Amino acid sequence: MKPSQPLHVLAFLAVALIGVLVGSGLFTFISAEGASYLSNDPKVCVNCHIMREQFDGWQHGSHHAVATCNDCHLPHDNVIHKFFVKGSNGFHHSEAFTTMNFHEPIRIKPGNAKVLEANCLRCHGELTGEITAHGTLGVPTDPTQKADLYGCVRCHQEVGHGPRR
Amino acid sequence: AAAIATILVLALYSSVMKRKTEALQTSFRLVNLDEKTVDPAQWGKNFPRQFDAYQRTNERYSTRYGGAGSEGMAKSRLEADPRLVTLFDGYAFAIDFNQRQGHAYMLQDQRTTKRVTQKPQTGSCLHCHASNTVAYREEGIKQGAPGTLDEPFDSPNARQQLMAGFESVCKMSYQDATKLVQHPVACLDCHDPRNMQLRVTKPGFIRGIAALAQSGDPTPHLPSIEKWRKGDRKEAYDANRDASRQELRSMVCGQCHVEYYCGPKTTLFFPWNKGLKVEQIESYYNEYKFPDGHRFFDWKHAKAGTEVLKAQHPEFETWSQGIHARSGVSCADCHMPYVREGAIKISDHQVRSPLMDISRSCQTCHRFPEAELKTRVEIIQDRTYLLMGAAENAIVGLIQDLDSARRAGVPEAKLQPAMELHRKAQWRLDYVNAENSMGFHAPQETARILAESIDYGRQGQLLVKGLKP
Amino acid sequence: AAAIATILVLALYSSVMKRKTEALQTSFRLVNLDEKTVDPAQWGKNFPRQFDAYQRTNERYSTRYGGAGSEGMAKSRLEADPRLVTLFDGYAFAIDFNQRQGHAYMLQDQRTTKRVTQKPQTGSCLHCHASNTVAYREEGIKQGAPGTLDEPFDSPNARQQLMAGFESVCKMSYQDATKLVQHPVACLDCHDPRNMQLRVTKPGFIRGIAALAQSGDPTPHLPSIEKWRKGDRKEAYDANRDASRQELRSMVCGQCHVEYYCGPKTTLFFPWNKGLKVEQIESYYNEYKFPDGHRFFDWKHAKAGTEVLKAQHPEFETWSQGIHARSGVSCADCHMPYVREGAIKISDHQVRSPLMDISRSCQTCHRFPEAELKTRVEIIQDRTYLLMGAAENAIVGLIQDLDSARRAGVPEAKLQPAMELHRKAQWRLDYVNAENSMGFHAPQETARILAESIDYGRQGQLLVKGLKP
Ligand code: HEC
Ligand code: HEC
Ligand code: HEC
Ligand code: HEC
Ligand code: HEC
Ligand code: HEC
Ligand code: HEC
Ligand code: HEC
Ligand code: HEC
Ligand code: HEC
Ligand code: HEC
Ligand code: HEC
Ligand code: HEC
Ligand code: HEC
Ligand SMILES: [Ca+2]
Ligand SMILES: [Ca+2]
Repeated sequence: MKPSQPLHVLAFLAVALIGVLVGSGLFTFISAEGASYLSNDPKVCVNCHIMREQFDGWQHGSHHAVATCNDCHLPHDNVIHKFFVKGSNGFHHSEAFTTMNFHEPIRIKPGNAKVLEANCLRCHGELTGEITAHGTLGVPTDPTQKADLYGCVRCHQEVGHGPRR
Repeated sequence: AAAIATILVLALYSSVMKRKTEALQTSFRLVNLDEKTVDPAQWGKNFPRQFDAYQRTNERYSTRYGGAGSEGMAKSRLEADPRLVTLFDGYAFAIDFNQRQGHAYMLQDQRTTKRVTQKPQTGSCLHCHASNTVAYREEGIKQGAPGTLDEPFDSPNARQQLMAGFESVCKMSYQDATKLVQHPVACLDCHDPRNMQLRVTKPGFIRGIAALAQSGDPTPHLPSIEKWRKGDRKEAYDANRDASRQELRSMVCGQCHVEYYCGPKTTLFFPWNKGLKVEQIESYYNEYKFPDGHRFFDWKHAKAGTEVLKAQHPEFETWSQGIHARSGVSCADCHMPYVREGAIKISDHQVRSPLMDISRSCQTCHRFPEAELKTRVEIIQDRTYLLMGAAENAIVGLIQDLDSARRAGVPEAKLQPAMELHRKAQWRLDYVNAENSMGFHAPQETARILAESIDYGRQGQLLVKGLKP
Repeated sequence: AAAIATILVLALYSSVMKRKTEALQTSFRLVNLDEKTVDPAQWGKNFPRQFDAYQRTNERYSTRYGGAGSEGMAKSRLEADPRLVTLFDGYAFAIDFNQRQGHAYMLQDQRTTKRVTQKPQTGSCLHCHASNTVAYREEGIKQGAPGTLDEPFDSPNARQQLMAGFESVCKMSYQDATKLVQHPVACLDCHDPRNMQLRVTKPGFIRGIAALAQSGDPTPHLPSIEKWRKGDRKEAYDANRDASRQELRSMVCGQCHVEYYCGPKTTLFFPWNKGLKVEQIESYYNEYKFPDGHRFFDWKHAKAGTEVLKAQHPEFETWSQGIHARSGVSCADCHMPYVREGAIKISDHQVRSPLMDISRSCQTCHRFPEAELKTRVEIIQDRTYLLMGAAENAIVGLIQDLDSARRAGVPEAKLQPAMELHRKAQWRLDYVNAENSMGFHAPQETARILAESIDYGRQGQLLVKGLKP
């Protein structure tokens, strides 16, 4: 069966629109130095001045010498996951930065918090094996989750960015 | 392309497998633990670090307001503050009332207190002073409950055994009941032997928390209750099914560190049907009728003649009103902080005052020097202590006034309104005095309660002053 | 499509570039500012964002307990709580007493209050309701102080001008003095015009904080004072020299948001010579003698006959007793939070209730949802409000009892002890009522103060009840 004429037009339009979207998105991404996401150097995160506070904090944090942004904020379980998170964060943050439309103070989002927690365990899993053997840690701030996942940070909030208050 | 895809898929697969093996790896199991393993020494074979610390709850200490001192005997609260003898006149607490000490002492202290040796007490006392899961279930089976001890704790049969046994033990004399138990609170009371997950096992708590869930009182610090309320409510709230791990880290303590009734007139209960605030509990008691139809009271004051209430260690309730609870900080966070032992980090099972180990108990959350944190606690406690003294003075005054007025021939009916104020004032004072953090668990709320106690006490005096025989 | 894409891309690109330039941009100096530039509009040419926000302090709002409402007139506190009329009987506050409103209104509100239009007041009132650095210095020069207005504020001559002018203005009538000023608090009062650094300029504060430094009262929240105490103490403590930037972020507010005396009998002063706690201030007043030898008091209560104290807005003192001060959190952190203007962060000069902008005021430190933080504040405030009512009831009762007893012919000497209790109780109640956070700045301390107020009030009543003519 041959596709009908209108469908062809629609398909063409769709492709064109997607192209525009991708193109402009990419451009914004690049001009806002979203490409920073592709590097492991913390300095490239502060290309975006919005990240200055976290960068300064990181320099004062206990992990300054042992972990960079990506060690904590990107998944390390597998490459696909890593680039997926990298890409979606990069795009989202570039967009937020360009439109200057985001909540301040900036707060880590649940998905990224899960990534973070997994990284704590990546480095400290052995040490904490006994306390995680019977389930994740949990904080009752989110009643929709029986135990949400940001357990380490509840007590060790300062490891990444130094004293918070 | 196919090659790259294959590599990616393999990378993913291998990383997933690694996770799974890690999850299985726990500590070395030397002994098989089950619902019948009461003796902590058995558990200690699998978990020696926790067991060691658990045993160290027999170490004595004192802080400005906490601990029982390092002498052979626990510090007497009656000697420390003789006004208490007047305040508790006519009640067993006027005979013997000491500072709490470590968990290792709980059974022994109960067996030897003059409140037990000189006054008749029931088996309800054992609810919080011994490991009694097995004792209750055995007694329940004896009373005709179905099934055996082998059934898992969360099975319907086990629940029936537990509750039947509990009812039955509560009715025994203390002397008979105490023969059924041998250990202070033990691993089994807080842990599921299959996987070490936390759980609650005490009947008073199981019923009390379900009643609290039924009430409308907001519980922002216990979100699983608020979630249960939004559901169909067909099954009662069950902490072991509904609560998060973090909530259980407080609830296991809430099994005992709570206000309760455990006199002879009815089965032990936690008075949470209207909520966890001091007024809500008071109001529940005021509306509660004993089987004989009389309004609820704990004892009749020997001098004042008032039918008063006794408050006992409302730590769970007071914590619930504080900022820490609202912030998701549990009892275990402060009283059982993580400690590093060699290559492993575990919960400190030497449950005690956080001031004995401020760096672990407080400093992960509060980046202030130890001395500063200690000062913060002591400032809060000193303020509480001062107000508590003022409330005691007011009520001792009221008791004396009531006594003199009665001797001077003022008729009982005229004294009644002032006695009502005595009941209110004493309830509030005792709520704070019996609470064991000297105000720390909820500083402003505690001060508020004492302010009201003072007000009611002094108003009572004003009423009596106006009376003629 | 290509055209659209190009437009889109260019638009986004330009917006990104804008962000980037903003990051570099600081401020342009269009006007030269110096010690004579009182008019904020001039400063506004260099710092338009701060000036815009500063002007918006004329926006009206109300929160549960804060703000003055959005009507044309500020809410009357006397209408909201008629007990205050009894409590302030015989004093100007019984005539007119309103909710505070924004800084833009301070001069106008003072000029039009019936406390000023119907009662004689002195020029001291202006200390906190106007930009008066220049006015004081000009008056000082007139009174013979050396030098000119061109000298920097921290020069000895300028200090001499300031103090001489202050003394002189305080002695004028309000009507004469108010002609010397035109602006509510202005940039010059808090900023050094050369470099915008924070500074304090109000004589009452300069003297008060030096007196506090001389006292032994611990000031963990003001470490520069503790440091000064360890030094040789040859020169008086000077905030502009000694205090850290973070301390100044509270001290600039402490220039006005403090307890003070500014009646006609002596020059305005801040009573901090013994410390910042409610009892320390009371004790300083009790020992303070007026030039005529009489013990310090603010007014004689019309009905009770007591020589009582008036407390005014002790925000700085109350904050000093709270956990935020101890944790190094300043007034400006909450009341002038950083806001992003484009890419720059500046201090919000629309000084107002933090509840109007919880995310910026609180969430930088507290990772809880806005609604939760608001609830925390309101729980604290509701408890305070409740106790405040109880204290008012006690003191209104005492006032009535004193009045009746006097009418019944009880001699003054016998009433004296009860009047002394009235003074204590009223001081504590007013300390909280006049404080503007309804307990938030130091929740437990505020509850403690109210508890004592209740106790003294009721004890006063008990004393009177026992008296015969
Ligand atoms: C050692 C781990 C670690 C490193 C390294 C680290 N972070 Fe973080 N990051 C954290 C933690 C922990 C949080 C807070 C999460 C929470 O409180 O739930 C966080 C939060 C954030 C947030 C969200 C703000 C907030 O408070 O929620 C941003 C943005 C951020 N990090 C950026 C960075 C940047 C940029 C770098 C490198 C300069 C970096 N991080 C390095 C651990 C780290
Ligand atoms: C293009 C500018 C820009 C760059 C470059 C940038 N960020 Fe961000 N980032 C933002 C903005 C804007 C937000 C706020 C987004 C929001 O809250 O919706 C943000 C938020 C975040 C958050 C918290 C929000 C979330 O989604 O969890 C994290 C974590 C974070 N960034 C980490 C990083 C790290 C790590 C890097 C460097 C690899 C980085 N950022 C580089 C602009 C940037
Ligand atoms: C890239 C590996 C890595 C990651 C990811 C990581 N850590 Fe660490 N962490 C380390 C190393 C290495 C040290 C030892 C540092 C030292 O000795 O100074 C350390 C030290 C610590 C310490 C002790 C020092 C202190 O700050 O008190 C804590 C606690 C800690 N980590 C918690 C965390 C938490 C929580 C996370 C996740 C938010 C995390 N770590 C993520 C490698 C990591
Ligand atoms: C309830 C509070 C709490 C939570 C939750 C928590 N920790 Fe800790 N952690 C502590 C305390 C307390 C210590 C200090 C123990 C000591 O000094 O003996 C500590 C120590 C550590 C250390 C440093 C050990 C050392 O001395 O080198 C690491 C690393 C660490 N924790 C990682 C984690 C990780 C990863 C998680 C999440 C799985 C986590 N923590 C969750 C309280 C907590
Ligand atoms: C934020 C920390 C914190 C939390 C959470 C907390 N407590 Fe405490 N608790 C303290 C402090 C501090 C003291 C005072 C210790 C002292 O005076 O030595 C204390 C005292 C006590 C005491 C008396 C201890 C003694 O040495 O005499 C008991 C019992 C107690 N708490 C039980 C509980 C229970 C049960 C819970 C939960 C419902 C709880 N606490 C929650 C910090 C906490
Ligand atoms: C089975 C009942 C029970 C449970 C469960 C329980 N306690 Fe206790 N607790 C007691 C009793 C009884 C005492 C007093 C013992 C005595 O004085 O002989 C006590 C004493 C204490 C003390 C005083 C210690 C001292 O040395 O002075 C603290 C602190 C304490 N408990 C905290 C907790 C915490 C935290 C939890 C939960 C992790 C908890 N308790 C669980 C019954 C219990
Ligand atoms: C709902 C739980 C519970 C019940 C029921 C209970 N206790 Fe306790 N008991 C505790 C807790 C928790 C402590 C530790 C806190 C304290 O001392 O206030 C304690 C402390 C004690 C102490 C040591 C301190 C003191 O008061 O001298 C004695 C003795 C004691 N209980 C006896 C009894 C007796 C007798 C009964 C029965 C009439 C009883 N208990 C019923 C929970 C309970
Ligand atoms: C009063 C309650 C209580 C008693 C009794 C108790 N525990 Fe625990 N235990 C806890 C709490 C609370 C935790 C923290 C659990 C969590 O976060 O899930 C814990 C955790 C553990 C863990 C997990 C690893 C860790 O240290 O966090 C083990 C293993 C453990 N306990 C063993 C024991 C043994 C063995 C005994 C008896 C000797 C015992 N417990 C008695 C309350 C108790
Ligand atoms: C797991 C985290 C955690 C632990 C452990 C903890 N706190 Fe806190 N604390 C908090 C939070 C959260 C608040 C609420 C204020 C805030 O959001 O910072 C708070 C508030 C306070 C306050 C002010 C509130 C009040 O009630 O007066 C004091 C004082 C305090 N903590 C002392 C302590 C001390 C002492 C300890 C140890 C015994 C301790 N805390 C343990 C998290 C913690
Ligand atoms: C930790 C935050 C915080 C700090 C620090 C703080 N305040 Fe406040 N303040 C508040 C809150 C919250 C309120 C209650 C606002 C309301 O009820 O709308 C308040 C109320 C006030 C009010 C009344 C505002 C109104 O809208 O009616 C004044 C005036 C005030 N504060 C002055 C000060 C001064 C002066 C300082 C320093 C000495 C200070 N505050 C420190 C949080 C703070
Ligand atoms: C020169 C004296 C002076 C200084 C300096 C001063 N204030 Fe005020 N403030 C006042 C006066 C007077 C009012 C009441 C004005 C009125 O009601 O007309 C006021 C009102 C307020 C209000 C109530 C606002 C409203 O809209 O209801 C707040 C909040 C406040 N001040 C906070 C602060 C803070 C924070 C600082 C320091 C950054 C500060 N003030 C510095 C004198 C001052
Ligand atoms: C030490 C500083 C200071 C002095 C001196 C001072 N005020 Fe104020 N005044 C304030 C502050 C701060 C506020 C805002 C807080 C409040 O309303 O409690 C205020 C509020 C006011 C208000 C508005 C609220 C109300 O009370 O109706 C009036 C009117 C007022 N003052 C008049 C006067 C008069 C008249 C005098 C002299 C007798 C005076 N002030 C002296 C600092 C001062
Ligand atoms: C009641 C005191 C007060 C008044 C009046 C005041 N400011 Fe400020 N200003 C502050 C405080 C507090 C800061 C924060 C300073 C710091 O952190 O060092 C500040 C900061 C500033 C800054 C530094 C950048 C920033 O925003 O943090 C500028 C510029 C400024 N103010 C301009 C002005 C101008 C222009 C006026 C008059 C229209 C003015 N201020 C009036 C208290 C005041
Ligand atoms: C600059 C940091 C900072 C800011 C801004 C701040 N807080 Fe806090 N807050 C703290 C610290 C630090 C503590 C003490 C407990 C701790 O160490 O976490 C605290 C304690 C508290 C407490 C418990 C103590 C008490 O007095 O009851 C409450 C409630 C609270 N804050 C609410 C607020 C609210 C509401 C705001 C905004 C109006 C606010 N805070 C702004 C840092 C801050
Ligand atoms: Ca009771
Ligand atoms: Ca005054």
